[in-house]
Amino acid sequence: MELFNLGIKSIFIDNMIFAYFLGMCSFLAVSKKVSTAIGLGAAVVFVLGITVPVDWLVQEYILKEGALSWISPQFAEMNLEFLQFIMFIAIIAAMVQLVEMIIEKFSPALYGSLGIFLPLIAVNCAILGASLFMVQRDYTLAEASVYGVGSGLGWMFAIVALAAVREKLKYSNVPDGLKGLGITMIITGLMGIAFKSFIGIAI
Amino acid sequence: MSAETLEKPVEKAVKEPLFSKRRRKFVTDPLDDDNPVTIQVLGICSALAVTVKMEPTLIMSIAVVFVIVFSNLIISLIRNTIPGRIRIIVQLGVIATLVTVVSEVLKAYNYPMYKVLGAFVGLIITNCIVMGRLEAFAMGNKAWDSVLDGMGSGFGYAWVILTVSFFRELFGSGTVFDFPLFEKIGLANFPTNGLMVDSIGAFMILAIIIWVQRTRNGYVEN
Amino acid sequence: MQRSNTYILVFTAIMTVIIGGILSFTSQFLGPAQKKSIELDTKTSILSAVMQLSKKDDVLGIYKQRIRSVVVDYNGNYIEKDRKGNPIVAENVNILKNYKMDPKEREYPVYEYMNADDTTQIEAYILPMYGAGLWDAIYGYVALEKDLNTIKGASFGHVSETPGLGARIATQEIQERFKGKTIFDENGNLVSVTMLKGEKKDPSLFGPHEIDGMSGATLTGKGLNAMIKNYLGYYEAFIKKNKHQ
Amino acid sequence: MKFIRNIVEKAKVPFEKGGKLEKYHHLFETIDTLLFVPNQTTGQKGVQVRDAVDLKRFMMTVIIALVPALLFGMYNVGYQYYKAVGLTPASSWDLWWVGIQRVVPIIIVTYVFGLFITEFAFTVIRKHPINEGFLVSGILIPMVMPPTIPLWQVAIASVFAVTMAKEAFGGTGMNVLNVALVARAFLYFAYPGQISGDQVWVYLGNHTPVDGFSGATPLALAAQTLETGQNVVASLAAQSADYSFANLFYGLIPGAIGETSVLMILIGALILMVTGVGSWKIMVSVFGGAYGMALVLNAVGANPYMAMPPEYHLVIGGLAFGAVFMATDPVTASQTETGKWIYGLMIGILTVMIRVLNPAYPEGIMLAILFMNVFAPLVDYFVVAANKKRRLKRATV
Amino acid sequence: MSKIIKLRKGFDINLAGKAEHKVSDSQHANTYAVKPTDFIGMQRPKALVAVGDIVKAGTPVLIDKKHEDVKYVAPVSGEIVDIKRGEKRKLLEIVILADKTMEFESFAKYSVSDLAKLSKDELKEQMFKGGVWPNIIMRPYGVVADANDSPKAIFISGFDTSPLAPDYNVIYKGEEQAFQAGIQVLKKFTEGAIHINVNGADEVNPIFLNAEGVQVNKFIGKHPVGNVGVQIHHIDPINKGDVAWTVQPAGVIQIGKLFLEGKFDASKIIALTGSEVANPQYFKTYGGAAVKAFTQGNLKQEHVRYVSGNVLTGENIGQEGHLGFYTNQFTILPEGDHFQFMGWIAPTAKKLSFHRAFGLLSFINSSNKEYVLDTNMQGEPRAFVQTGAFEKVVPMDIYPTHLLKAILAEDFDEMEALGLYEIIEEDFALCEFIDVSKHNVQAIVREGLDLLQYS
Repeated sequence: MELFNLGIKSIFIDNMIFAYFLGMCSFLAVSKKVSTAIGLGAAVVFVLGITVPVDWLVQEYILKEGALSWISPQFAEMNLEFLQFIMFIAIIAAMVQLVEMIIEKFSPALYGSLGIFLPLIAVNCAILGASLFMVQRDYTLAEASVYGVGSGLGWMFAIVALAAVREKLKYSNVPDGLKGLGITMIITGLMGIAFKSFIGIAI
Repeated sequence: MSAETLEKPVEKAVKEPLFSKRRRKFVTDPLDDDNPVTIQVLGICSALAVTVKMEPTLIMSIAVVFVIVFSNLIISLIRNTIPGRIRIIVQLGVIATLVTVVSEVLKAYNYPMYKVLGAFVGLIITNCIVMGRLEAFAMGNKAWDSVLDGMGSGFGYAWVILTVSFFRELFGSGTVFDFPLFEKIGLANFPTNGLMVDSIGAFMILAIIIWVQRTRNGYVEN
Repeated sequence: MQRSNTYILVFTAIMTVIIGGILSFTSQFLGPAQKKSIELDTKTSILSAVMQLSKKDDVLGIYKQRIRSVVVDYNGNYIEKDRKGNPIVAENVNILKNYKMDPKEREYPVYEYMNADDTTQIEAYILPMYGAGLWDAIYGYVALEKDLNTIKGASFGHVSETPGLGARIATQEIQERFKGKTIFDENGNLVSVTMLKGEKKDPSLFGPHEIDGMSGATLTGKGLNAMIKNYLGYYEAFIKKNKHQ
Repeated sequence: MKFIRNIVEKAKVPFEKGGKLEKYHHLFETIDTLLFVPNQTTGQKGVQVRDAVDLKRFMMTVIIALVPALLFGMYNVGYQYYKAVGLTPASSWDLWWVGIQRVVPIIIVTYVFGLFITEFAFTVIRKHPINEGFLVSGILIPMVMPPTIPLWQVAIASVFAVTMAKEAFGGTGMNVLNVALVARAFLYFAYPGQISGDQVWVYLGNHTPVDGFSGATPLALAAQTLETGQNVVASLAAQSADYSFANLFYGLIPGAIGETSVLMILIGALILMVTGVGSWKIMVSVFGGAYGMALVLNAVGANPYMAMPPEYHLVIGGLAFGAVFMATDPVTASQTETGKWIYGLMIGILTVMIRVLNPAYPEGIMLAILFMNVFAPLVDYFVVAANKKRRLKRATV
Repeated sequence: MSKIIKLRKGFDINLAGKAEHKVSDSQHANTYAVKPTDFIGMQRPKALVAVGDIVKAGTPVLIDKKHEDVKYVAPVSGEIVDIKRGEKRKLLEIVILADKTMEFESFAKYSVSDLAKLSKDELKEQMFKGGVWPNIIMRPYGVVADANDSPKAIFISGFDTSPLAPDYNVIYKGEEQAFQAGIQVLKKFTEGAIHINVNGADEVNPIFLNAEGVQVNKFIGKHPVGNVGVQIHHIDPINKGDVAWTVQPAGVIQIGKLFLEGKFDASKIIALTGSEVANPQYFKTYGGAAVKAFTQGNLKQEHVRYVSGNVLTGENIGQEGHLGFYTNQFTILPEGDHFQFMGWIAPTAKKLSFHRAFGLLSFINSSNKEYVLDTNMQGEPRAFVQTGAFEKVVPMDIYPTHLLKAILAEDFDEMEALGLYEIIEEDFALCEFIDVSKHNVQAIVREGLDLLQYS
C-alpha cells in the first residue's frame, strides 16, 4: 500500500514536470507529435526504472558514508559521497546507451524517429533528478524502484498530453512572440493547474 | 550536433585584441538576441525550481556561470585530445567534476543554502546550456573565446532566471532578497499570490518574458 | 578524428585519475569546513526552538554552554550505547532513520537547555520531531519549560510544503503561536496541542491546548498536529519521569 | 431601422481603411455587428444560402440557459444574507436587492476587466475581430465565484484568464482550457484564503452573523464527516433544515453564486439539450460517471463520506453546474462523439474521487474538468487514430 | 436486389420553389457556352476556336493541354461569338450563338449488339472525340477521369437529394435504351461492378430498374444520401491507391447516344427552381444554355441570384450567365445583401437552421414547411468553433472537423489518413451550410484535394 501510494504520488503529485521542472528540454523539444512523445516517454520510463535502483545500489554500497564496510570494516570510515554526481551521470549515460541499442534492435522505426533525441535523455534532468531525490529522501530499494518507474510514467504522461494539446494547437492563431516555446510554457503552466487536482490524494 | 558542423575557428593573422568586436559579441549575443533560455529553449530544467526567491537564484546563477565558464575553458583546452567516441562522457565528466566542486564549496560555506537548493545544484550537470555550449562551441574554439562564450551564455541565463525570481519573490512573498518591500512601503497586508510561489507562476512569468522579448526582437519560432 | 582503442583507454584512465584526484582533494580540503557547517546548522535549529538567534551570535559557543544533550529510549531511560554497542551522540541521531523504525526501538535525543547563570539547572527540554506534512516531510523541535507541560518555543522546517500556505510553519509568526500552550489537561492526561482549522488571529479565542490555524493550509496543520502528538507520546515516559522532580 | 443604420454608416467612416481610427476597426465592427447582421452575402461558388445560426446566436443560447441559475443565484445570495445576519426581509424584493447589489458589480468587473480592457487591447494589437466567446465567459466567471469574493480578485482573475488561457492561444475557439475555470482555479491557488472554502461563503455585508451561524457549504460539511465520523446525511440534517435532499436540489444553500440550484441548472441543461448547443452526451456521462464512482465508493465504505448516498454527490457543490455549463464547452471538450463519452465519464469519476479521497480540495469538479480539458486532445487523438486505423485496415484487406 | 442501406445522419433543406412536373419546350436560349471552369482539375485550358468560327454540335472547341486527347465539344451548332477571359487571361467561357436548326458532327454509329464487340480502345477513342469523356469523373479528387486508370468500380447515383433537386423520373424519362447502351460502354472500362444507387424509399426509376449488367443498391436517408461519394463510402470505400469512377445518369445517356446515334447530344431537361420563380418547372434545352430565356417574365422580383446547380454546391452565374456542363438544375434565390437589425438574436421561425439555437424556432415548424432563404451570410466569419454539428451531417465514418483542420495545416499524412480520398466538395456542402463560424468549407476541401493531387 505504501509503495502504491508512492507510485501514485510520483506520477501525479510529485510530477517531474509540474512540480520540479525536470526534463524540460526534451519535454519542450519532443512534444510536437503524440507518436514521438509516446516513444520518448517509454524510453524515459525504461531508463528511469533501471537507473534509479542501480543508483540506489551504488549509493548504498559504494558511496555512502560507511557504505564500503561490506568489503571490510576498515573501510567503514570511507565516505565517497563526493563521487556521487559523477557516478550517477556515468550510470545514466551507460543506461541510455543500452536503451539506444535495444531500441535500435527491436524497433528501427522508433529508433529512426527518436534517434537524435535519445542522447538527450542522458542530459534529461528528470533521470539524474530522480536519483538525487531518491538519495535525499532515503528510500529503500523497493521504494526507489517504484519511484523511478513512477516518475518516468508521470513524465511520460505529461509529455504525451502536451503533445496532444500541441497537435491541436497547430490550428490556432498563437501570437508570434508566443509561438513554439512561449505557448508551450503557458500550456505547461495551465496543465500544472489541472494536475494539482491530485495533490493530497491518499489511497 | 557534431563539432565539425559548427562555428569554424576563425583564422587570424594579426593578434586580435582581447575584447575585439567579434569577441564582445560572444558575450552580448546570448544576453538578448540569442538568449539560451528565451530563444534557444535550453536550461530551464534545473533553474525554474529554485526561482521562488532571489537569494537561491543568485547562488544558482553564480554556480552555473562558474560551471559553464570553466567547463568551456577546460574542454576547449583539451579539445584536440578528446577522442570523438567518448566526448560526451568526457564532457559530462568535466561538468560533473565542476558541479561537485561547487556543491562541496556550498556545503562547506553556506550550508543553509545548500539545503535549500538541494538536488538542484547537482542538476546543473544536466543543464542543457552547459552541454550545449561545450558541444557547439568549446569543442571547436580557442580557450579565450570559449571563456567569453561561456560568460555570455551564463549571464544570459542568469538575468532571465533572476528576473523570474524577482517577480516570483515580489508577488509571491512580498519581498525582494528577503527584504519585505511591501511592508516597508506601507502595504503590510499586500496579499501574496500563491501561484507565484508555485511552479505554475514560474511558467507563466517565463512565458511572459519570452512573449515580451520575442515580440520586441521580432523573433518567431517555426 | 578516429582514435585507437588504446588511446581511448589511456585517455579515460588519465581523465579518471585527474577527476578523481580533484574530487578527493576538494572533498578532503573542504571536509572539516563542511562538518563545521553542518554542525552549526543542526545546533542553530536546535537552539532556535528556545531563542532568537541572529547571524552574529556565536551559536557553537552558546550551544556548548547551554545545551546538555542526552538520548533516551521509549521507556524514558537514558541510553549511552546503541544496539551495536557504539556510543551514541544525540546530535548524530538520524531522526529520519529512526522514524522508519518501530517507535519502541528508536533512540530519542533530548536537548536540555540550561540556565544561563546556573548551568546545572535545566531551564527547558528541547525535543526533536519528525512527521509528514501535505507533500513531504516536516520536522522540528519543540521546547518544553522546566515543568514539562508548558511549551517554551518551537521551530519547524519542511521539505516542500506549499509556499505561502503550509510553508508558513517555518516562520516566526506561526512558531510564536505555540508559546505558552500546555500539553497536559487538568487531570494530567497528555492531550498535546492542536492547530485549528482556519485563521482568526485573535489569541483570546483559543484554549490552552489550541493554536490558531493557517488559512488555506489545513492539511499541513493536521500533519503538524499529528507529528507533535505522536512525538510527545513517544517522549511521554521520559516526560512523566522527569516531571515531578 | 434605416435611421439607425444611417447613423452607424456615418460613424463607420473614420474606422475604415485609411481612416483616422483604423486601428480600432475591429472594435467598431463589434458594435456594428451587434446591432446589425451585416449585408455580406455568400460566395460565388459553393453554398449559396447559409444556416441562420451564427456564433453570436450560438453563444447567446448558452447565456439564456444560464439565466435561470443566475437569477436564482442572486436571490439566494440575499436569502443567505438575511438568514445569516438574523434579519427578516420586508419582502422578497429585499432578497433580490441584496443579491443584485452583490452580484451585479462582480459581473460588471468581469466584463470591464475581461472584455473591455483585456480583450479590446488584444483586438487592437493583434487586429483580429472580437470574439463572442467572452460573452459567455463573462457570465460564467461571476457564477463560479463565491459571493464573498473581493472585486479586485475578480478583476485580476479575469485578466489572467483571458490573457493566458485565451488570447495567448489565439482567441475564442483556440483555447485549450475553459476560460472561466481557469479564472476560478487561478484564484483558488493564488489567493486560497478567500475561495478555498475555509471561509464562509455567505455574503454578510458589514454585519456580524447571528450566533450559531456556520455558513458551511454542504460540501464542506460532508468533508468534515471524515473527522467527525458522523453519517453525512444525518450531519447535514443536523446542521440545518435547509440541508435536506430536496432543498439541496432546489438550492437555497450557501455556495458559489450560480451553482447551488440543481433545479435551475437542469432548466438550463434542458435549453442546451433541446437546442443542441450543449452536448447531452457529456452531461449524461458526467452525472453517470459521478454516480457510478459514488456507488463504487459506497461499496468500499471505509468512511462516512464514502458511504454518502450517490445522489447527494449530484446535488452538492458545483457538480451539476460544471457538468452542464463547463464540461460542455465545445472548444475545450473532447471533439469526437466517442471521445465525449470518455471525457464526461472521466470528469464525473475524477470529481467524486477528488472530493472524497483528496482532503486538500473540498470541490472536485473544477479541477476534474480542467484536468480533462488537458486530456481531451489526447482522448480525441486516440479516437481519431482508431478511425485512421479502420481506414488503413480496410485498405489492406 | 441488395439490402437497403439506411443512413441516419444528414439534413434535408426544404426550400420553396420546387419544379412542377411539367416539361416546357417553348423557351430557347440564344447562346450556349462551354466553360472550362466547370471541369475541376482542368489545369491548362486552351480554346480550339476563335471568334467567328462556325461549329457544329460535337465540334471540339476546348482542350486541356495536359490531356490533349480529351475533347470538349460544342453542345450546339452555330457561330463562336465570344471568348471570355478573366484575370491573367484565364479562359472563362466560349460562347456559341446557336443556329436555328441544329447540325451535328457525325460519329460512328453502332447497334446495341455491335457495341459489345468494340474494344476498349475503340470505345475510348470515340468517347474522347465525341466529347462525352468529361462525363466520367474519378475518385479521388473528383476530376475528369484519366483513361489510363482501371477503376475498381463505377458508381452512378440514381437520385438527387440536394435542395430542390430535379426528379429523375422527369428528366430521364424514356431514355432507357441510351442509358443501357451507355452502361454497356462503361462496362468495358472496369473489372469491377457498375453500381447504380437508388432511393430505397421510392419506386425505382424504370430506366434503372431495367438496366442490365449492373448492381443496384438502395439507400434511404436525408441529404447527402444522394451524393455518390456517400454511397461509395458505404458500398466499396475508396482507399489510398484506389480509383473509382462516377458518372451521372445524364452522362451515361449521353455516352449511349454517341454510340447509338452517332452524335453528341447535349440535350437535357433542366429544373428551374427557387422561391423567386413564378412558375418553377422543367425546361428542355441543351447543356451550357444561357439562362436568361427561362427567367424572362418568370420571376417574382428582380433582386435575385441566378444559381447554376443547387443551393449547396451551385455557382452564382448572374443574369447573363450560362448553365454548367454537369448541372440539370437552375435555382433562383432572393439576394440577401441587406442589414438585419439585431438579426443575430431576434427570434424567428422563418429562417431555416439545422441548429435550434436561441430564437431559431424553425424546428417547431412541420417538416413539410418550405423555406424562403436568401443569400445573406447570416453572420461573420469566425474561428472554427467545434460544435459537433459537422459530424451530424456527414453520414460517413469520417471526422469532418479533424479533416478540415488537417487541410488547413497542410498536413498531408493526416489528410490521407482521415479520409480525404473519399470525399469531394459536395459531400461536405452541408457542413458549409450549417457552419456557425461561416467558413467556406467546400473551398477548403478542394484546396486539400489539390494539395494531395498536385504536390
